[in-house]
This record gives sequence, structure tokens and C-alpha cells, in this order.
Amino acid sequence: MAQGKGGRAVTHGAATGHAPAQSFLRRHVFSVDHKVIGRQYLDLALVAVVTGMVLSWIMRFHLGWPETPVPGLGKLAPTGAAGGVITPEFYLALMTMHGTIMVFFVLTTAPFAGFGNFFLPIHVGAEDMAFPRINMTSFWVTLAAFLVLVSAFFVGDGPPLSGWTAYAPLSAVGKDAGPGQGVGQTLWAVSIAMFCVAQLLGSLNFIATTLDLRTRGMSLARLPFATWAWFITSVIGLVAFAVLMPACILLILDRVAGTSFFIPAGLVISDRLQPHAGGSPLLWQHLFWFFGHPEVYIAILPGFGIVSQILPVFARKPLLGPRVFIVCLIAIAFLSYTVWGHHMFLSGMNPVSATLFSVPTLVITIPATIICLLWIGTLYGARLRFTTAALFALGFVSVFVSGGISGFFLAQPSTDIYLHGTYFVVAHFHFVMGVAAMFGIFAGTYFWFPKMFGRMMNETLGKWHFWLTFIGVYCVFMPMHYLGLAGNVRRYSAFTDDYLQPLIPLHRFITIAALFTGAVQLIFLFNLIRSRLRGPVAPANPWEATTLEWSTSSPPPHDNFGGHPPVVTHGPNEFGGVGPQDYVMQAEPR
Amino acid sequence: MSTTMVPPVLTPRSVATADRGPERRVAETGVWIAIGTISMSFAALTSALVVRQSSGADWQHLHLPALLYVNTLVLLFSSVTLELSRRRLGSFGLHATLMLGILFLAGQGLAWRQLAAQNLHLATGPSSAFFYVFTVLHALHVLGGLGGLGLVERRLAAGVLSRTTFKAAALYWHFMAILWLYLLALLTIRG
Amino acid sequence: MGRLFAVVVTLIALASATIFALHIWWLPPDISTHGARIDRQLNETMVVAGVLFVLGQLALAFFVWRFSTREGGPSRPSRAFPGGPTPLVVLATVLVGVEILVLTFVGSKVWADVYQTPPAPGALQIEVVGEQFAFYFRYAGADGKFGAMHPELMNDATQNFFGLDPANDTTARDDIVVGSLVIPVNQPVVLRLHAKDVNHSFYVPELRIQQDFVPGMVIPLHFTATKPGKYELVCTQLCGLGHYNMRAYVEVKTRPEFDQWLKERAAEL
Amino acid sequence: MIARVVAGLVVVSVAGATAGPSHLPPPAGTISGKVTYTGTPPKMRPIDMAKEPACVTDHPTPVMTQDVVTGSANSVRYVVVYISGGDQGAPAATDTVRYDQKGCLYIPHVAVMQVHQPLEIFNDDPHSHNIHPLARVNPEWNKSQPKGAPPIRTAWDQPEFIPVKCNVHPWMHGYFAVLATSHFSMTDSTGEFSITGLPPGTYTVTAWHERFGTKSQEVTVAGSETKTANFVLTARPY
Repeated sequence: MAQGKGGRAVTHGAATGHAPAQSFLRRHVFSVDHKVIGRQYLDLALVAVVTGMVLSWIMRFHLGWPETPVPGLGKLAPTGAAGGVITPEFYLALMTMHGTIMVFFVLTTAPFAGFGNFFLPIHVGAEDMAFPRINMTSFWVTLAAFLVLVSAFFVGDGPPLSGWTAYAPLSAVGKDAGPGQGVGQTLWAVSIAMFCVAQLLGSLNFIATTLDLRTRGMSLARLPFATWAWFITSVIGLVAFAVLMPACILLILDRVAGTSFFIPAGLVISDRLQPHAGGSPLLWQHLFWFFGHPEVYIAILPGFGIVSQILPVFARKPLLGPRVFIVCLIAIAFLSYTVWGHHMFLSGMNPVSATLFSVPTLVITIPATIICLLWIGTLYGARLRFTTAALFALGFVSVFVSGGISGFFLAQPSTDIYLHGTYFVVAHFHFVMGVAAMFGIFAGTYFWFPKMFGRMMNETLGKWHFWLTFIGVYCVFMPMHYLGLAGNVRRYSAFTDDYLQPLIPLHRFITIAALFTGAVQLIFLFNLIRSRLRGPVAPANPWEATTLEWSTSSPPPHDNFGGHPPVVTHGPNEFGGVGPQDYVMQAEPR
Repeated sequence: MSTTMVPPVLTPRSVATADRGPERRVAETGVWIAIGTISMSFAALTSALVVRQSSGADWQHLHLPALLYVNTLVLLFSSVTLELSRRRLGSFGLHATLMLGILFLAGQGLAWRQLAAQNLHLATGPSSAFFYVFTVLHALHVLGGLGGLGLVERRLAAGVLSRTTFKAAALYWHFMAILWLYLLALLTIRG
Repeated sequence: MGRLFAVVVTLIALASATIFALHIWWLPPDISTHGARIDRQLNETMVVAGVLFVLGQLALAFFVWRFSTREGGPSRPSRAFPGGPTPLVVLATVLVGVEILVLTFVGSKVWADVYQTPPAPGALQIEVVGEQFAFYFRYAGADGKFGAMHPELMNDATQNFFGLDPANDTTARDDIVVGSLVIPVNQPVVLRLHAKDVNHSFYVPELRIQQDFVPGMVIPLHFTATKPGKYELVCTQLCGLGHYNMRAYVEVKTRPEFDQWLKERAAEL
Repeated sequence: MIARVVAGLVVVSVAGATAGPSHLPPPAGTISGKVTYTGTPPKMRPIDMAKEPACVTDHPTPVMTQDVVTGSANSVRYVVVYISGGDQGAPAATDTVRYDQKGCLYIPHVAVMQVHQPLEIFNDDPHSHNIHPLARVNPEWNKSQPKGAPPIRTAWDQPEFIPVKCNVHPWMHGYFAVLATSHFSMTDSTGEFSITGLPPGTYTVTAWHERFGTKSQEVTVAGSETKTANFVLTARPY
């Protein structure tokens, strides 16, 4: 209690509500408890991922059989798919919404905001986030952003069709540019701007919590790997979303206020001269990709952390080179801001800068390769236990390697000349940020579910889920590399070009594999719901793990540690001892 | 399976910074992070301005209303009164800061009206567009700062104000002044 | 379970790599002067990346096979990786580092050849407009001069795709505007890409060339086709609902055929 | 397929030629005439449909541009002649105006209809089109119609000459002439038109052409006579 100079008592800030709230609404809906908020984020991500996946099914079906009506779709979308036949603009709208929902509301929301919210405070030994109310605000803004985005399905011409990258001027000139480019595109921009605000607030919380609320003995070196990853992701997000938000504001102004930030003079769209002048389409691309490339790491770094945390647990030995791992994460975070131009090799920017952007892009593979080797090296001499979480973590390594390696082709301007804009790119980013991040989310779910809900998930169902998904995703995305090599352009709603005709059978194979892999996810959904209601009661530490969340009950009490903040005496990585207990928990007394 | 529970340790609310209290750092850290991210946003807009300036030949220098310099003085003075208040924990300076902050916003509003009277609107040209974007965004951030100061005032009146909260709020407020000086310079030189 | 994982990963890796190696789906034959170098760069990258891919997956499979515990099997202590992380760090840095150096060194030359060298003098000048959702091409006509473009005159309804003003601009009157890119074989060609409305992209797989159209910019692109035939030019930058159908044919003709074609088009004016 | 197109043509031309409500009792007058031009019209040029091979094969000889179609003796086709002042006839006919997309062309090039009259747009081609009426008074829309999709049924609420375009095939260009009156006609390949079923009275007759603009004249019809009203439009070469 500090004594003010003027004699007035100055106390600590009012307690931030660590007593459990009483009303149902306060406890489960408008809760400031980070665990409730984390679950809310994950529930939102679940809704989003189901939505995004259904959209991709319709897209894939259309690509395989473009003229076959989709049963029932004519009723759901009478404008976009009259009689169930999908129009090109409806396909692009599905694609735009699929990309936007998946990148923002699944790959950012689940592994980062969802798991991070639930476990980061527990990992550092805190009762809650640094700013619980801001935390709650962050979730509700995210939810509102999602609703705004989805509402584009129900307005005028439907959702926008300019892709998740929303390149200007297509995204900026309004409805002359096509259906959905009116109100739908505006809603998109508003939604993303709101999402940026939410993520900035969230990142602020993550960073402040990690820096200031660590319990006694929890030095930075003893932070669990997942928390390191969330912390670094927050730093990336803090910069990336801070750039995307003003970019979206400028885009909205171009659309509704008649400014010309991104729209140059002399555009004639559908025979109409546009009343704009002087803007720069490349400016949008620079601003977007300055966010967009780091966003890839926002999606994948939490996966790195989750896998690095899970692998040692099931390998029963410490992660190889924990410090190297952290240094590599930091290196990736730093480099992620120097590479955005590799999305723009062919965009008309100065060709000299292509080489300048190519080099850091290739260099970033060094820390990524080191991390993969650390994981594989961790397996050396391990005593692997094959839980579903372990399988997904191992699967993560496999798909990340597959996705990462195709990056070599796209990072070089010379080979990008041919492969840019083809399915090779689709294959690359789906493996490296889509599938890999999803595997991270699955691994995290199977690993942490007992802690979050106090019940175990069904391992048999889990293993079926893993095997079918693992094989499925390779069948879906590996052939896309072949399509790309054959010059198959992406974002096409149908393949009418002569040279694409021979590729249609391969598209059908991918479609069947995608529908199959999608259907397999029903096993996961079923497991999730059944285990939440009827799974066996989970002990505090079912996996014999070391980090702080396993020191408290499953699920943790309201203040996480029952009024007894833990004192940390060990690192998170102490596995492999001999004796009945081969590990040392972080809070184990010396 | 071992399910080791931690034995109760008798360190109520002990954290790494136990000697100084957890709240002490959190508010300040939060504001520093906010300063970082706000700076990044304005840096992005600055680079947008530079790119936009070279992309079209339609850039016409915007003569800033002289009122802005008066507003600048108001904002700077409000920082001084806030600092005095914080050093001596008096509420008078805080009130003054709040009033000056509101005055600054009113002044900005007046400046926008002056420009509008000269037919310089958001969509008139790139320089006016950037002017409005920068100043409105800044004003919104100042508005947020006023909210923070209002909270400080309430807590001070209730006698529950922590030094760190006050310091954090002041830090943010001073940053608003610095940000404004930067924007003024940018808009004067490149606007 | 570990053995199953190892087997599945091995099978996936080998099957995927085999399909790559057999070129079952592969690039169409190259018809440009610069394409061979791009192909070589792509092949070299394919070999290096393929080796890394197979090695990485096999290492993962092998370690999982070797170090999985069987249910109820004897408990043995875990072993640390010999030498700790350092050898792996060195391995990754050296291996990937050398690869990066080689690829960049060779690759940046290939890139520079295509995008940073001026076109050959005397190259055939062709103007290209990309619009929702077609490409149009313009040849200078008998006077060798292109008429100026006026956006306010651009109108699909009157087939004025380039915004020409023949009423006042005599150089525009003989400009030949067509919907296919017709070029003579072995003749250097310079395109100037204009975007009429939104971003588009110029992609001819056989020519190994791709370049965005950006509104507000005129982007030059040059190449030389080496084999007569009919190829497809497609748009690779999302431009709206008809993106999938934004295409044109590229017809590479012998010199006499080309001259004849140009003469016929001029007669239509 | 062809039968459908022909049927559509018949429907439209019937709607055009006998647009007057036939059930009205006589006397009913007729205004007929011919539309010609002075000056040099733009040259009709072959349309380059190379990007859509199916449409190239649909037309053994190249199709010429249709924005200005002239015939012998300076006649002008696709001129909409209608009553802009005077009796406006019956409200919207319930018969449907049919508009076809075939061989990457709009058939007919100009479709004349009344406000609120049902309009059906068919895609007879083996590929997708988008229909983009560039309306300014009426609400503008832009929809694709893939192969096999049902016809688009719509109607317009305000009189307007609406350019129609297909963005996928930029040369595809036509007009919806949406009129408040039921007294209208469109010139044929000889430039002739005929507005029938006019009750006695004085009329402002207006001729509209998409490139040559509009001209009007006053005509008084008494009883069941046929009055002649010729129009001469001014053509410019570019």
C-alpha cells in the first residue's frame, strides 16, 4: 500500500472479480473468467469450422461435377444456386467466405485465442488474464465480427467474391464489380476490422499476462512451450493486426465515402467510368500481405507450441533443444515481417525487390527446418505412447514437412513465374497452415479436453478419427500439387479451358477424398459431444505431464489453483527419469 | 498414474513481482503494449500516405487550419496539468486535464468544420482524405484516453486509485500528445 | 500403432514422390526461349525438395517405428539424442543454407533474364487490355503507331475495348484490335499490359510466363515463342464472377502466315 | 432448341407488331413509317468470339456488330418507335417477353416490353453467361446463368432503355426497352415499323436508337386510318 505524497491513501486497483460470479449469465455468458472465454472461443471456432467446411464441400462438389445440381441448395440459396446449379459468383462467394472464416475465425481463433485463453494464465500460474474485462470484450467483438461476416449471406447480392485477400480495386469499387461486391463486401471489411480490434485486445492481454502475472519461480525459461508460442504469436499479432485494421478502414472509406486510396484513375467497369483517381492497388496488396504473411505464422506457431508441449509428454523424454526451439520461434517471428513481398512477385512491383523478398523467405526455412529436426530428434530414444493426441502431434510433423517443402518452389521468383496462382499454391498453404494448424488444434483438443471438461475423450474413436483424417488430407491436398504443375489455375469455378479438361478426373478424386475426409470429422464431433456428457471422469494429470495445468484439478477451479498459487521449481521439460515417476512437475517441491 | 497436487504454499497472491504488487506492472505494461500497437497502426497509415502520394499526380498540399496549432497547445498544456496532478495527486490538475482534453476535441471538431466550409471533405482529394483519417483516428484515441482519465478521477475521488493506474493513464495521455505532434509534423510537411 | 504410423507415412511419402518423379502430371512442353531455364530451376528444386521430403518423412517414420513402446513391453529408460541439438542445428543450417544459396544464385539469374532485361530491339509491340472477362490485343496497324487510349471512350457495346478516338485521332484508325494474341514464331514480342477495371493476370503455361495486370499501371512483358501452334492464355488473378472463363488463345504462326493474317485484319477495318 | 428460339422470336415480334390491345373495339388507327439515317454510319464489323470456341462454331460466317444495323436505302434496324405522349394503351401485357442468349448473342438484340411485363431470360448455350442490365432508374443486377440453370424471370418497374451486357463475353450487348405504353413497334431489317390499335387522338411518336439518339413528331389519328411518320436519324461514323 503506497502512501501518496499528499497524504491521501493510494490503494491497489479494485479487485478484478476473482470471486466467482453468481448469476448464470455472468458465469457462463458474459464471464470474465479466462477459462469460460477460452471455451467460448473454441465453441465459436467449432461453429466456424463446420460452416467453413460445409462451404468447401459445396465448392468441391461443384468442381467435380459442375453441372449437377446440389440437392436442396436451390432452396437454401435461390439467388446463388437457382435450381441447385451453382453460379460462378456463388462459387467465388463460397470460396471467399471459406477462406475468411477459416483463416480468421478458425485458424486464428482456435489455437491462439481459444487454447491460449484457457491455458496461458494457468501455464504461468495466474488466476486470470491481466485484463479480464478486456478479455471478455475481445471475445464478444470476435463473435460480433463473425456474425457480421456471416450476415453477408443474407444481404442483397450475397457474400463478396474477391477472396480472403480482397484485392483492390475489385474489393474497393463497389457493386459495379460484380454481385456481392456491394453490401456483402462492405460487411466483409467491417467484420475484418472488428476482428483486428478483438485480436489486438487479445494479444495485449496475452503479452501483459505473460510478462507480469507469472507466479513465483516461473522464469521466462520455465514457460511451457505452448505459452512461449502464444506469447510470440501475440507479438506478431500485435503488429500484424495493427496494420490490417487501418487498411480495412481505408478500404471501407474507398467503398462508402468516395475516397481513392486504392483505386486509380480511368477505371472502366462494365462500361462505366469510375469516379476515382490516383489510388494505388499495390498499396492494398502491401498492407494486406504485411499482415497476411505474419498471419500464416499466427495460425501455425501455436501449433508448434502445442506439438512441442505434447511430444515430450508422449515420448517420455524432454524436447530436444528447448532453447533452440524458442530462438527459432523468435527468428521466425522476426523474419515473418520481411517476406510479405513473396506474395507479390508477379504483381507488377519492381522486379529487383522480388529477389530481396525471396532471400528472407528462403532463410525462414532454416529455423523451420531446425524445429522439425528437433521434433524428430526428440523421438530418438523415446518411449512413445500412442494416444490420439500423440498421433495428431506426429501427424502435424508429417503434414508440416510436406507443406513446408513446397514452399521452396513458391519462394523463388523464377519458379513462382510458373506456379503462382495455380493449385500448387492451394496445396502449399492448405498443408502448411490449414491442415497442419488443424492437426495442432486436434492434438490440443485430445490433449487438453480432460483438463477443460473433466472428462476423458474416447481414444478408440479418436484413433479412427486420426487415421482416416491423416490419409484423407493427403488424398485431398497432395494431388493439388500435381494440378499446379499441370498449370491448373486456382479460384476457377469451372474448368472450361481445353488444357484443363484432362485434369477433371483428378479433381473428382480430390472431391471424393474431401467429402470423405469431411465426413470423418463427424466422428470427432460425436466424440466431442459424447465425451463432454458421458466421458469417464478425468484425473488431474492423466497424461503424466509436467506443466501447471496438470497440477490442479480437472477442470480447474474458478481461480485455477484453489487459492494457492503454485510456486514453480522446475522447467516444463523434465521427463525421462527412472523410477515409478519418470517426470518432474513444474510445481513439484524440490 | 501420478496426479501430484501441489502442497499448499502460504504465499497469498505471490507473483514474480510480489514485492511490488501485481497491479503495479500490469496497467503500465498494458499501456506500453497499446502504445506499441497504436504506433504501428499510424506507421502503416504513414507508409500508406507516402505510397499514395507517389501513386497519383493528384496530390495537393492541404493548408492546415491555424486552429490546429491552438489545439496543439491545449493538448500539450493538458499533459502538463496531468503530470502536475500525478506528481502531487491533486484532483484539480486532473479536472483541468479532462477539460482541456474535451476542449482539444471540440477544437478538432471546429477545425473539421472550417475545412468543410472550404469544401475540403473526406473525398475531396487524397491529402484531405488522409487528413481526416489521421485526425479522426487520433481523436478517437484521445476519446479513449479521456475515458481512462475519467476512471482515474472516479477512483481518486473514491480513494482507491493506485499510483500505477494513474501512471498508466498519464503515460497514455502523454503518448496522445506525442502522437499528435508527430501527426501535425507529418501533415504539415507531407500533407 | 507406431509401426502402423511408420508404414502409412512411408507409403504416403513414396507414393507421392513416385507420382512426381514419373511426371504423370507435369508441365506442358515449353515453347519459349527463356522457359528451359525455368524448367531446369524447377527440376533442380524438385530434386532437392523431393529428397528433403522423402528423407524427412522417412526419418519420422523410422524414429516412430524404432522408438514406440509396445503395450505391456519392458520399460526401458529413454535416451537423449547423441550430441544434443547442436548437430541438428548445424545440419539444418548448412544443408538448407547451401541450398538457399545455390537456388538463389541460379534462380535470381533466371528471374532477371525474364523480368529485368530489356526486350530485344525490334521486338513486335502489342498492347493488351485485360477486362472483366476477356483479353483484347492491339496491333499498331499500317502507320506503326498506336492511337492514344481514352478511358471515357472505352465501351464494350461499341467494341471500343481500347478507348480509341478514331474521330479525332488518325493514328487510331488503323489500329487492329482482336481477341486472340497472334504472334510470329521466333520473333521477340513486347506486350504492354493495361488493366481496364480490376487486377488480372497473363498466364500461358507453355510460354512459362505470368504477369499481373494492375489498374493504373502499364506493365511491359516480353518473350519469344519458338513453336507454332495454338495455346491458351488464362487469367490467374481473381477478377470477378467470370474469372474462370477469362481466356484467349495464343496463336503462334510462321512469319508468312502472320503477315497474311495481319493483312486480312487490316482489310476488315 | 432452335424451335424454342423461334418461338421466342415469334412471341416478341408479335408483342412488338400487334402491341395494341386487340380486344379494344374499333375504330383503331395505325401509325407506320420507315426510319432512315443521314450521314455516315459506323461500319458493321465482325465480332471476334475467339475466346468461346463453342460460339465460334455456332456461326459459320462471322457475326457482325449489332449496335448499328443498316439496310438498303439507308434504313436502320432496331429502332424502337413508341407513343411517348397521348393515349398509353393498356397496362402491362401478361404474355412473357422472351430473351435468349444463343451463340453468344442476345436474341433479339433489343427486347421491347412494358413496365411490369414478365421477362424470361434463357441461356441456350452450352456454357455460362452473366446477364448484367446496366439499369440506372431501375435496380441494377448482375447474375450468372450457368448451363442448365432455370430461366431468370423478372420484370421492370420503371420505363427505361437498359443496356444489357454479358461480362463473360464482352461483345454481347443488347437492350431492354422498357416502355410505359403498350403502343410500340420496332423497325425490322427494312427499317419499317407499324404501331396499330391506336384510338383517335393526337400522339407524340418517338423513335429511339441506341447510337443515334431519339427523335419525336406529333401525329394525329382520326378513326381507323393509317398515318405515316418517317424518321431520319443523324449518323456519325465513329
